[in-house]
Amino acid sequence: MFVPIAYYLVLSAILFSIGVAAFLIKRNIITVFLSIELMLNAVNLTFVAFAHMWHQVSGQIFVFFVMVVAAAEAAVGLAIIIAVFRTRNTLNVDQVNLMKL
Amino acid sequence: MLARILPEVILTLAGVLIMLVDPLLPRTASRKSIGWFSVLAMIAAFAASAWQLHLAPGTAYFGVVQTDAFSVFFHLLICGTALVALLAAIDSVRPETHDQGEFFALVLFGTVGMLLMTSAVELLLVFIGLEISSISTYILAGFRKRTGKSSEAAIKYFLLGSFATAFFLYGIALTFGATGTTRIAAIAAALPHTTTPILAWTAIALILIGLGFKVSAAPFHVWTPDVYEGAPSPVVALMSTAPKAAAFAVLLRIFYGAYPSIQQHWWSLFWILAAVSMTLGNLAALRQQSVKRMLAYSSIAHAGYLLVAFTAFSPQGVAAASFYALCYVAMNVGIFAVISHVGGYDDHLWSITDYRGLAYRSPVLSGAMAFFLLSLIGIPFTGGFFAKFYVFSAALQKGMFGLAIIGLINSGIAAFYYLRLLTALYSKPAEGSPVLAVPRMSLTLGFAILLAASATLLLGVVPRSSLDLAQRGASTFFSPTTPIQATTSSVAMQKGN
Amino acid sequence: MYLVIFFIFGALCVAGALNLLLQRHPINSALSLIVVMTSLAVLYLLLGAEFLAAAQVIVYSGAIMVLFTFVIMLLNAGKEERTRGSKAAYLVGFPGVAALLGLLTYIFLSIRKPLGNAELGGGTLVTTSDLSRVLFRDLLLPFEVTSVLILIAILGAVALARKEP
Amino acid sequence: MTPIDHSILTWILLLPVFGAVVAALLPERGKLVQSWALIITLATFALTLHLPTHFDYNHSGFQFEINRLWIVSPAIRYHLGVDGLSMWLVVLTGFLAPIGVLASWRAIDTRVKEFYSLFLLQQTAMLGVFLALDLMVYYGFWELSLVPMAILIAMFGRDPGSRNSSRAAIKFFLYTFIPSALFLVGILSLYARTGTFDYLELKTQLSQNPSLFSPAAMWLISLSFLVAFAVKVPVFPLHGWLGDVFCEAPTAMAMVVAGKLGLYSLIRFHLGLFPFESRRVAHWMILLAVVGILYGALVALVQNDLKRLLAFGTVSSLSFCTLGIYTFAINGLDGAVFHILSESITGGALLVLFGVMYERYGTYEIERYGGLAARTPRLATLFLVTVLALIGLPILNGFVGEFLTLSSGFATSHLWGALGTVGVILSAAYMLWMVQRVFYGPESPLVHRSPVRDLAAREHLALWPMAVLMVIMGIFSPYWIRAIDRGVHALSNAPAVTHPAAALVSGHAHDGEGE
Amino acid sequence: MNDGLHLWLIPILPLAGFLLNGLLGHRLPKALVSTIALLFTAAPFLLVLHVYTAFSALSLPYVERHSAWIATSTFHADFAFALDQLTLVMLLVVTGVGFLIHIYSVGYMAHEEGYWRFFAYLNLFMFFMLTLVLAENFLLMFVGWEGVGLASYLLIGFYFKKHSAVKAGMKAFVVNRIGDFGFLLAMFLLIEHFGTLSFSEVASQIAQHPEWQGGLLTAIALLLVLGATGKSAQIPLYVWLPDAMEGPTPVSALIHAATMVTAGVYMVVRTHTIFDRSPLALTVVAIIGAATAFFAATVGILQTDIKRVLAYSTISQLGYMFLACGAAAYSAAIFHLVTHAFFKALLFLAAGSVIHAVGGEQDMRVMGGLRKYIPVTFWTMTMAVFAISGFPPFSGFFSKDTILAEVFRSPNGGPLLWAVGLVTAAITSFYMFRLWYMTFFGHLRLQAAQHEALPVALDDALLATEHSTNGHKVAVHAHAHGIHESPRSMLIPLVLLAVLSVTGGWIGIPHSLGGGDRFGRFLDPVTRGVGAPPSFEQVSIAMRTGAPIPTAGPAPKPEDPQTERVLTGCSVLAALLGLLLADTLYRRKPYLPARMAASSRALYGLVFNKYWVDEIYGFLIVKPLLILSRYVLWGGLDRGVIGGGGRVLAGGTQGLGAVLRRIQSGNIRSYAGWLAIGAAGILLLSYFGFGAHLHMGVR
Repeated sequence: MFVPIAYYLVLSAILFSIGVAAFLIKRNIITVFLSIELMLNAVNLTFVAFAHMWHQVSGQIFVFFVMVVAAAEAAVGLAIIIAVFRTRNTLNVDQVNLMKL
Repeated sequence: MLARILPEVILTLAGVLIMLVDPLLPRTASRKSIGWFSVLAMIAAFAASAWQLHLAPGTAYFGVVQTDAFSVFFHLLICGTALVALLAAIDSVRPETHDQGEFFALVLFGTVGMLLMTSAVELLLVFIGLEISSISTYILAGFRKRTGKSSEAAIKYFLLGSFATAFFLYGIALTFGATGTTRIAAIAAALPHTTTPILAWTAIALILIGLGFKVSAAPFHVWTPDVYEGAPSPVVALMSTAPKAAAFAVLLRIFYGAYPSIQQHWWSLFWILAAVSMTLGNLAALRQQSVKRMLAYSSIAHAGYLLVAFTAFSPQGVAAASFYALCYVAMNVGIFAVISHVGGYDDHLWSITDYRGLAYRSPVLSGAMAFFLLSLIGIPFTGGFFAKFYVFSAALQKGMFGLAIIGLINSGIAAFYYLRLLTALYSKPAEGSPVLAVPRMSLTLGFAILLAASATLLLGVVPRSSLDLAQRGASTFFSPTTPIQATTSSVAMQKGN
Repeated sequence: MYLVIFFIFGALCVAGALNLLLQRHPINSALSLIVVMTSLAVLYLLLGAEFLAAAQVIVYSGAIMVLFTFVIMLLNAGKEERTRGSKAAYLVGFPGVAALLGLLTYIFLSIRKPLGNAELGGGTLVTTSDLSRVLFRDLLLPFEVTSVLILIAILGAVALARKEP
Repeated sequence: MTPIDHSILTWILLLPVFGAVVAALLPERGKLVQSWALIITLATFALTLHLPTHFDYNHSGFQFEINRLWIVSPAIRYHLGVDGLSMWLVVLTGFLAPIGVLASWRAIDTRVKEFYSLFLLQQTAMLGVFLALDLMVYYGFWELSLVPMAILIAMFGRDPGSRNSSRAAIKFFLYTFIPSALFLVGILSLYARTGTFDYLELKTQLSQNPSLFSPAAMWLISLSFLVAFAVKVPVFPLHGWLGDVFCEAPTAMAMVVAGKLGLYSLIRFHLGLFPFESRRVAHWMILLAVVGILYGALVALVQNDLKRLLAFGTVSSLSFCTLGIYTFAINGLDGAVFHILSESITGGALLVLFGVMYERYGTYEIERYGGLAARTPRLATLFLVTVLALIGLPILNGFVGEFLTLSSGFATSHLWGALGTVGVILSAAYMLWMVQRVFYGPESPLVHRSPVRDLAAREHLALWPMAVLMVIMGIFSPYWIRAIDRGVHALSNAPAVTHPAAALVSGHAHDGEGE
Repeated sequence: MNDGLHLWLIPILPLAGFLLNGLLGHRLPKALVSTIALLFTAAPFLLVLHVYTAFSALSLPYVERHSAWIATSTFHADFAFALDQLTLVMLLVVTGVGFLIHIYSVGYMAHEEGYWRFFAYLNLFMFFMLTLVLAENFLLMFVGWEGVGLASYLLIGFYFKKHSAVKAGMKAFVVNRIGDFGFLLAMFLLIEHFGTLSFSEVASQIAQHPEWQGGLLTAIALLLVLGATGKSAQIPLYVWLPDAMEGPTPVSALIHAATMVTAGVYMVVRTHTIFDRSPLALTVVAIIGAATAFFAATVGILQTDIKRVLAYSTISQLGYMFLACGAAAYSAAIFHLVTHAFFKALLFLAAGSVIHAVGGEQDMRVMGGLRKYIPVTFWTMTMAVFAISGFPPFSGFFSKDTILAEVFRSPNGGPLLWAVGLVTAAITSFYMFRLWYMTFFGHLRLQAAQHEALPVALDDALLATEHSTNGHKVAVHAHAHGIHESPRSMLIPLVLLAVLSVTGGWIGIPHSLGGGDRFGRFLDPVTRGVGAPPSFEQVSIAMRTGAPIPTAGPAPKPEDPQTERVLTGCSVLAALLGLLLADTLYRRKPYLPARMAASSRALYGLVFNKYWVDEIYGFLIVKPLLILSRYVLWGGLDRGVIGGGGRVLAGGTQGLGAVLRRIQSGNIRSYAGWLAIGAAGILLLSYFGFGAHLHMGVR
């Protein structure tokens, strides 16, 4: 039995949505960041699936680049998180709301 | 080959050089010289971009980047903006803030990303460019590490930005799924024959979400006020302008370059985004007390005006959008340059009340500010007016009456809050309120403001040359020949219209 | 056969993702994410992307997630408190998520036919050399530009994380 | 046509800008800036006088035209020109400027540079409105005219920089700016279909090609024009801004804020571009005009503030022009344009006089005055002359316009014309009552306390030209009307001109048979 | 054109005087001011005399056109002057009487501050009045019309520190404006239907169309009548004239008696071609005239202010003139206008002399016995009183008699209106002799006034108490030393006018009394069209030959001298009756008036308070208008609806903005929520594409 490409896509959509939901629910900044990583991974799955479908290498390379970008983002993001923690002494996103309206 | 990415190379080299030199300087030494160096690099990049205009339009690096009138237009725009922002920052970024060296390096690198965004014709490179510019702005937004607001701005911007990037990426993935390629020209060629057009429709929506976030179009604008408020003003001067212009360039490239065949599907999305952005931005700005937040909302509204041009699927539309971007950055970078000086690096003057009577303390600064505000309102003989006029003219030529009416009523409403600030400038300071002194304006800042102001004025009075360039750029997308080989026919094109 | 593997690892992915969502301690969430990533690596293999599968495990679950756990430890993040920060997140966000999921799923399933199936073998396996050929020739410039990205990341991380005197 | 004839309009337009820039750079020493502004405005006035002296009165088209390409796409042309309709308005603008400078001579003593720079800019904007024949250029000046005005109101309001001033400035700006935004939609819609902003070309295209727009579209576009202009005039229910602006604005600005721009635009563009649509709204406009006449006068009757009284009086007075315009009769249009001229002069003179009084007594409240005539007889005399001109006493300028507009209004609709004529009674009532309370009766404590200072030389200099003009325009009105008549003829219902306009002024009009 | 009569000089000269005195007067000595004023009034008088001598040689009407005044390509009105018999009469009266009053003023105003101002205004008045009279078209007439109103406004408010004076001036102007409203509308109608405002052109057009009857012409005529009632102080617009007595007395004499107020009559006569076609309008004029005459006369009975009595009598006499106009007896109206100018000017001047003598006091109740102190004034005034009362052979008798006879005969008049006129004549005689007795007979009561507050309601109470206050007499006499006869410059005009008052009527002795009605015949070319220029002739031809013209058609011939004589007898009897009654009440039985007043208190109060007309106008028109303006329009509409509407709009927009701002909660998660819903929305839109709805194609 072959797996329909659509299934991969649906799986990625599910993962992506869970990622979005996690972003909405999680209070810890680091976890929120993790959920973004989850979303990126979901997108990666789509890329790979399409790369397979089109027999195109470029799709896979895109994933490769996404990983690099994710790594870079992680470095910067975690640095920012540290900076926030330093000034606010909390990792709760709900308490990072000095600015509003 | 290198000629096609010459500005980027110059800036990258300059950035690397700064990184190398900065640690060698004594910790306490002033980094002004580095600032001047980066200014020089930026001027060089500007000149290089201008020089690119003489190249025949074409691609390089296996069809990854393309230099044409369009890319050059945005190159010049971005370099110019960054130049003004740098000039404004040299004196506002105080010596006591460390990381000055990093600041300038980050600006240069970020500019590289933006430049790449505008010339890339491969979505991968667009993505990377976007990330470069975004990440550098995330960092810059959090540059006032000691204040809670700045790091909060950084984290908000960062998290939401990454969130939106994921959508953008998803959109690219689906595009890839629909067409099997990520080259813009190839997408355009493959799209009419795709078996799964629905993927493309979904893809454009997702890409629009991602980029809509970058240009702060409602309802993806939510980050804007908070980030503008929290980020240091010199940074806001940059990030409210150049990255946005770059994102608009990308929007134009992608939608006009890659998806012209499904234009019926996307123009209504732009219609909605434009209408919502204008209305929401302007209404929310009405009661703002904080100047920076007010301008943040105003920038949302301006994104809306700009998006109006997208609905007109015509060379005029593209030219109008490009031109609007140009005018918008000119006046916005100018006003933030003023604010970064008046408000101070730490934003101790932030509310409209604080600006009362500024005209009595520093007439030149407030005159400049008033001028930028007038341009933002859209008063004739300023760039803001001409841009707005051109955008709505393009939209109306396609019969977008509803949108034009919404837009222009909005510009009327917008006048209210700009005027609140404007009249505050020229009012007597409130009795009893402490009058905070505005430091003397340095020559550098004066020059920056002068640059922005004269650009804004010239764009309103003699917009012809920049308009020509924008129209040439626009014709890239509508040339009867393939987009990549767009040649001198562009000039003939605009005459036809 | 492939379908079974797909479903097993697909389910594992979803479970890991849900676990990320439901766990209250960040370290648990991070670990669940590693589960997701590893499962994805298997799916990549299934799709004939062996280099990516390896990279996924090495770079993602190996390097990036280590960084995450490191920061979690560094900041000594405890269980999250259930604060009430935002009604909008629920009132507006969840319908949004639901609509997103429903719509995407519906779209993908509706075009099941034209998309076809994933089949392995028949020389469709992408070799690493194929990959490098594209990467270092066609996409040379993006590759080089990535260095700028990484440079920025380093620069930014240093600048932000450096303590002010 | 001499070479100067081709560039004169550009000179007229640019001289105040030049003056503004220089004024901004001058040092604030003594009366240097004031003198400079006076020189510039006088020079501009002198330039504008070139127009009537070199005007070809037998020619009904535009003269002194200059038509250069400005921007290729969109097709915007630097197209200026005057005809009989606009020529005198240009001269009027030139005339009022030096008087504005004189009126501000002492009243404005801080931030002088800002004041005069903006003042001169405002003048350019107004001149531009009258001169521009390209809709885009016109719109540019139209909008530009708001800005210096708004800033000057905010900066130099009655209580400078107070909340009231800001509010008035913003109110003024929004009131005019929002309809102008819709007006822009209208202009752009025209452009979208015709591809031109040029007034003459648009006019030709619209009249020769009625299928260009659907009737509904034309109707909406014409409405967008109408509303924008009506606010600026202001026509009756849209006058909400005028009171506050009159109260707050410095004299020199209040003198030019109402009336001429909006009314000129109504005639030139609403009637000119939309002959059918404007006739469709005519009876509504006449209704509004008549209501405006009565309403303004009645409300003016009960005002306690001099400037607010004048504001409502102005609404009333300007409504005569609206009435005349929408009769589409030669008499009405001639009268309307003439009334714009005379109303600007008399209204301006009255504002200057108010300013003079304010400089001496520091208030605009009518109740605090009384018995001024005995203390300052010359002021009182000029005041009375101005008031009489304003209430339309024959052989002063106000009468001619009122008479012509009312007579053609009456011919159009007996009821509305008659009701409008009631305004003549009411205007006498509110104006004379004001005069009575301010100048006559026993001296009020305020007047009694303050030192006696009748008009100074500078004030004489500002006021006498206006007073003399009031009389001259009242007696020799054909001199003005002959040009106006040529300008508005094509817009009216009247058949093409049958006899040369020169006959109008020959004195012994030989067309005694009338029709 | 005609050889140079230079009619334009006639009005322009006083204007020059005005400008000289107005601009420079405050710097000039009084003598020079009066010289200038007199010179520039005498000059036109001489010019008019010159015209008079040249008159018979002129082809009439003599028209002088100068430049156009208002000219569009469809309409023009010129500065044009016309001269005919009517004009000549008016010119003579205006310049003649005007000149006399100028002379008088030199003495009367000698000690006033603002002396130059007074003469400047007087000259201004002369300018406008002469313009009015000379105008060849309605519009130029309107210049004079409004102008004399202005001059009147300025002169009534001459004592501008006095509230009442200024108010009276304003009242005069505004009420006149109401009349002008009618005049304006009439002009508008003329422009609309005739295309011209020239008298001759309008007349010739009417003459060419004998079928034009009533209708439009009635409308025009009635509107003109409205104008005339304003200027000539007829019901319902007479209210300003009594108040106008606040002005200096020469002003009252010149403007509010002899000249300006007769402008309405002049205008009706000037435009009689229109009236001739409208029996309705003529009837209205007649009724207004009769009613005003009677009504004002009744008010005059109880007035105590000497000038107000004269004011009401002016109104009443103007009513006679209107009555004559209504009866289409235009020449009679003008005849009365002339004689009235003489004796009323004289009355006022004499009254002024009286007031001057008693130091500014105007209340007759405190006068009395003055004939001993100011004999010249007394005698001249006596002439005038007899003249106005209609005793033969004084001038008033002839003119009044002519009017009454004409009214009796006219189809528009009839016995009823004649009876009203007759009764009015009796009343006139009564109150004039009342004035005469109260002022010049009995004892001086000046002192009493200074000690006792005057009873406001019952004026005659004072007279009644005269006998009981004999004790004061000594003091009164002591006080009377201040009373003196006026200077010669005042007395000369008095005497001259007295002569005219006596003899002025002889120029028009009617046929029935053996005269030749020379005045009527002189005016005939104008009023009847005999020997008139072509246009006028056409009118009369049309009138004679055309369709039945019910009114004023064939010139009524003196049908029955017998009846006329009876009528004359009646009016003489009426005048005698008035005299006797006054003699009884104010000389022989001075206690009677008070008693009568007490017995019919209500009626007395009504008449004494001038029928409360001012108050009724105030209550019905002025108050409601002010309330409407202040509370409904200003408070309600302007600040409430228009201002409030703006505020609501602005507030609503800002409120909406405030609501939208709530999105910005500051929480990242909620931001993500918005992003998510936005994303979903965009996806949905993209999928279901609904662009067609947004495309508002306007083709």
